[in-house]
Amino acid sequence: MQYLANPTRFLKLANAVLPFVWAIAVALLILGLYGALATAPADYQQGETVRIMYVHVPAAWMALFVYVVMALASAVAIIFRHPLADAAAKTAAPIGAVFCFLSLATGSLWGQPMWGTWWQWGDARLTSMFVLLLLYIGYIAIWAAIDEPHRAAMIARVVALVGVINIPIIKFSVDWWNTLHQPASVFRMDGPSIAPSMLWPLLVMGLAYSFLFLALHLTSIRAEIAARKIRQIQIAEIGER
Amino acid sequence: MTLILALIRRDLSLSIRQGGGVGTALGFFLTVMVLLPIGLGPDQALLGKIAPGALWISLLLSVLLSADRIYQQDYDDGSLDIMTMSPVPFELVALAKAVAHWLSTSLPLAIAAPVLGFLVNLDPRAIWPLALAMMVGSIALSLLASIGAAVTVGLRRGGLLVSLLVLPLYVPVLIFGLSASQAPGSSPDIATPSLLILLALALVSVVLSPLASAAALRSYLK
Amino acid sequence: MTLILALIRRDLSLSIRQGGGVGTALGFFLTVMVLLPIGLGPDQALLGKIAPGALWISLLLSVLLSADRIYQQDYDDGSLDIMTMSPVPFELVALAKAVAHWLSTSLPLAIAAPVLGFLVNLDPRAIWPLALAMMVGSIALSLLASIGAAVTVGLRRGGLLVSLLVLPLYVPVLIFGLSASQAPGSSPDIATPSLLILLALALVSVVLSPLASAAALRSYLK
Amino acid sequence: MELTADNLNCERGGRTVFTGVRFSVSNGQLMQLTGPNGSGKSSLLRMIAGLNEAASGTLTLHGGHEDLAIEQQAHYIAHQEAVKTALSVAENLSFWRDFMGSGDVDKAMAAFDLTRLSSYPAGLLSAGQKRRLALARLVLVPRVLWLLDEPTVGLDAASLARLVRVMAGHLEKGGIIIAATHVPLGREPDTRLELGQAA
Amino acid sequence: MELTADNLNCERGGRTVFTGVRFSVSNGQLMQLTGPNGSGKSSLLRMIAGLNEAASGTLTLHGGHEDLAIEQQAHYIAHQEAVKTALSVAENLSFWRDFMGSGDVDKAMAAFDLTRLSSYPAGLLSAGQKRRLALARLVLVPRVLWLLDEPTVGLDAASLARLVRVMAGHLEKGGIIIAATHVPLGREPDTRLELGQAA
Ligand code: HEM
Ligand SMILES: Nc1ncnc2c1ncn2[C@@H]1O[C@H](COP(=O)(O)OP(=O)(O)OP(=O)(O)O)[C@@H](O)[C@H]1O
Ligand SMILES: Nc1ncnc2c1ncn2[C@@H]1O[C@H](COP(=O)(O)OP(=O)(O)OP(=O)(O)O)[C@@H](O)[C@H]1O
Ligand SMILES: [Mg+2]
Ligand SMILES: [Mg+2]
Repeated sequence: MQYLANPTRFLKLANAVLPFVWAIAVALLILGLYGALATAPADYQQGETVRIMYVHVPAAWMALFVYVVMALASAVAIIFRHPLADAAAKTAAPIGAVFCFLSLATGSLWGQPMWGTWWQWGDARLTSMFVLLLLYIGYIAIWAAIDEPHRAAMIARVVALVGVINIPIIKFSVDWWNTLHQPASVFRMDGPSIAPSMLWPLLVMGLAYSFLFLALHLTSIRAEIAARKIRQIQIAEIGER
Repeated sequence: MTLILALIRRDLSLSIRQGGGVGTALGFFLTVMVLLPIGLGPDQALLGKIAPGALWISLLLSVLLSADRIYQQDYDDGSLDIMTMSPVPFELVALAKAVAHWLSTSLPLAIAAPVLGFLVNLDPRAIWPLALAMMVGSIALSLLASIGAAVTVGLRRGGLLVSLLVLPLYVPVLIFGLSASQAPGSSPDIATPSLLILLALALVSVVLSPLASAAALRSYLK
Repeated sequence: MTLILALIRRDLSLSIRQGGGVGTALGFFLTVMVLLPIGLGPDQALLGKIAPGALWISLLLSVLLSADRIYQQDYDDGSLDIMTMSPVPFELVALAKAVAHWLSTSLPLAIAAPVLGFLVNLDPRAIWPLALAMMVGSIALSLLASIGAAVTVGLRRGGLLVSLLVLPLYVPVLIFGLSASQAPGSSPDIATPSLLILLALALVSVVLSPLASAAALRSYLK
Repeated sequence: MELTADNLNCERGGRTVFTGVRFSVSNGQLMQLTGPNGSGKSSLLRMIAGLNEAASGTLTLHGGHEDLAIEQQAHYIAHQEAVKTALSVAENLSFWRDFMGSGDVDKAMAAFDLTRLSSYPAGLLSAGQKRRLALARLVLVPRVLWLLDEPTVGLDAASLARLVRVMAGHLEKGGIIIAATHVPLGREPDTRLELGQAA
Repeated sequence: MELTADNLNCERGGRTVFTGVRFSVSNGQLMQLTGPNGSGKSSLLRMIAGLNEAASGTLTLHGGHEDLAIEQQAHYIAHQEAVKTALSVAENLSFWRDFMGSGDVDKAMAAFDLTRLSSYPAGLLSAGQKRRLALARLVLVPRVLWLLDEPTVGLDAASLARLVRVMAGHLEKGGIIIAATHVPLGREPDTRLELGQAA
């Protein structure tokens, strides 16, 4: 990690890996979609709408995961003062927000046929997921609102770490209080409780999303480093004039 | 006139740069919308029934809270002092600042609110009437809030006092706004007359607000 | 220790003198309570059912809005600068200011709210549980709002950003506060466990809030 | 042109700050206001700027614009600098130019050596730089009467020299300057007004 | 006792303000900080007060309290005066006394001739009176290192003389003073630090 903390070295590495990461992401995505749309059976209860699951569930996982990544990067930034950790947290946020939005959108699309409603306020899982979206927006707003990058970084760390409390609340909300949403069937103590023919496309999609995230994240960190350099040059110019 | 445009332009660009403005007002709006259903219970039919009310209350509170500092900064840094020293009627200055607030915050909220109505099971047929009513109503909201902002500008913690002063003025806007937001076809059809009253309220505040705000501001400056 | 008491005492007397404090927070509370029935319709039975929710939401918003400037003035006039130059851990300073806010505003509101419940047809048997839940919950509310206040202290128009940041943290307080406010005898009896969770939330925020607030404030000062 | 004060009394917060102040300044004159802290220098300037009311007494400007009030022909530079921290130096000046009429932003920046800082956000300026930005309003829009409250505060030697030059230019063109200050202004005043003991 | 700075670099908002600043001041010495606007005087004082981070370089206080950081042994008087407008003069000082340890409010008020104003709300003070209230903290609580940013601003002649006397007393007792200023302090400094050209 110490090695990666140097922006130039990071750039070199990112440039080298990125094509492969993109390639893997696309390949997995194709495979996963094939599995989801062609081979996986329609549900005996839910019919064809079950296929929304292959978009919805991994998106929900990623929304949670990306926030954790963001919080971890913030913790790393506080403890080890890596110059790149803040950039990593900053650039993860918009991607996470998109995943979060995707999960919300597909969830409510799915909810219409399943529960007979787009949206159910007061439902623990749904509400807390929505709150997660708000947290993402708040985090992004902090970066936008503070001019000085150094200061924005420090404040954003606090916001990310305070907000991370929400993650377990979302994860366990289905167990804790009444909700329409079904409890975890993949990540649970006693092993997955889902048919293998549905499980593998789901897991492949999960993997595809992960690589997609990695690709997007590396790309935007690279852009962020470039933006910083430009900013520095501009500031230097103002100074000289 | 260019002078007033210059002021509006400045306030707009300040509101964009200072991380205030629409973004966060929208955030607040959203969060009130989150709290209401949680607090009021998850009954879907009930929610659908109270949806316009919930949207209007969120709009009221968001506008009120974003407006409470319209004049604060200009007061603190002495800009208002300088502005009184110009041949322009001070009322126009007050009007310009309220208009800038409306453009930068209330109007975007009024446009976004009906769309967010989906979240609270808003009857889709009510979207257009709601959007129209909110657009007209938000004019009154911005202008009335700016009176409160002016009255409390010299008080350090005026934020809540503003609410106390302005919310009574908001009650008529809320009442007529709500009845103007009814889905077409609901009987009795009071949407159109209510909308007209709302328009009248907006016009009255266009006249009243600059006068009252300017007077209040002047008395702090003297 | 005397130092912390001195700070709490100062903040209390400032909040009394500056026309902020309980009076206006109560005013805001009242007006939200007035708007809710207007916005949500005048059905008495319905109103009684949603009364605890309405009271809780008003409490949340009043605390949030009164807290959003806990640190602002001390930041603007340089007092916070001087406070960092003392041997006291800055976390204690943050804690003291949040405690002063709780004492001056949230606690009085939590005590007054159940009494005002009469206005919204609150089930009289729910008064005691509601009062207890609100007293415990308000601790968490003040402390969490102070995080938001610290995070936005250097931003001019942070008021609304505060909401965006804090309301997500308020959701659990609202949920458990509501279920802890049930009239005794309602089944299932979840009031007691919810009250315990509320207490736990309060304790967590006592630890978390000073850490987070101090970190945020420090980064604005550096 | 002549600004005359007759028997001005000033009350603030119920207390009398000064009584019976008389003076008259005319074209091309610099009047220096002195007096101990709290003697009412700032209050007097605000009074002329129309920002405080006199408890009694009159202020008249002979020979100015007939249909403009005194404050509409005056610049007032105070401790609060009326500078927007979120706007750049040039944007701050452009706004005041548009608001006050017409003027030349570049010339104003040049007069106080702000040209290099023109696109710098005003919030990041040092104390003296910010002061210079406030003073630049004097050059930006021509107004006949300048009311300066401790104008030299925070200025370095070069900027002080610039201010002196700008003031000289204004006086030559027939302007009037009233400046409250505890330190020498870098130019002998034409008249002095010494306010009394602090209450 | 000695405060030493070695090769201090200061960056603000990504721009380098100064580099390679070295100095050392010891017991009983007054160091005057000079330099044009924007050269970093205020930034340097804030750095010593622990309110800015140095981009690089070190600051050490030899012979002070071992277990206290530099800023905990220092007073910092800046443009923002840390005065609560809603509290009276005496209440302001009592609060800082309680917060900073112990001290004598009456003595502090007397040192800057504020006794007559003791029950006056600080919000109604004139600029110079407010400044004196801020300066009174120096006398209120004894701390060895004084960091003064343009301390003479707004003071009338009598108050300036008082400040000079208070500074002399502090130096005699072995204190250290670092003062940034554009105007003479009323006392010859023992050392000077001239910061470079403004960026
Ligand atoms: C807007 C509405 C919805 C939201 C916000 C939402 C949110 C979530 C979240 C956050 C997860 C991840 C949970 C975890 O990892 O423990 C998840 C998983 C899941 N959701 Fe939804 N969901 C919504 C609607 C639905 C609907 C309508 C269905 C179908 C009945 C559904 C079925 C599932 C399933 C099967 C999982 C996988 C659970 C697992 O195996 O762990 N969701 N959803
Ligand atoms: N908060 C800030 N962020 C970024 N840059 C800043 C900030 N404050 C000051 N600066 C810049 O740092 C430089 C030094 O400022 P500083 O206030 O230390 O100067 P100074 O020597 O005290 O000037 P003056 O004589 O005007 O008081 C200036 O160029 C200023 O623009
Ligand atoms: N807003 C106010 N309300 C009531 N009294 C005030 C107010 N502002 C100032 N005063 C009082 O009026 C008197 C004159 O204040 P003013 O600021 O005019 O003095 P000054 O001569 O400018 O002093 P300085 O040299 O300190 O700037 C002071 O005694 C002050 O306490
Ligand atoms: Mg003065
Ligand atoms: Mg300085």
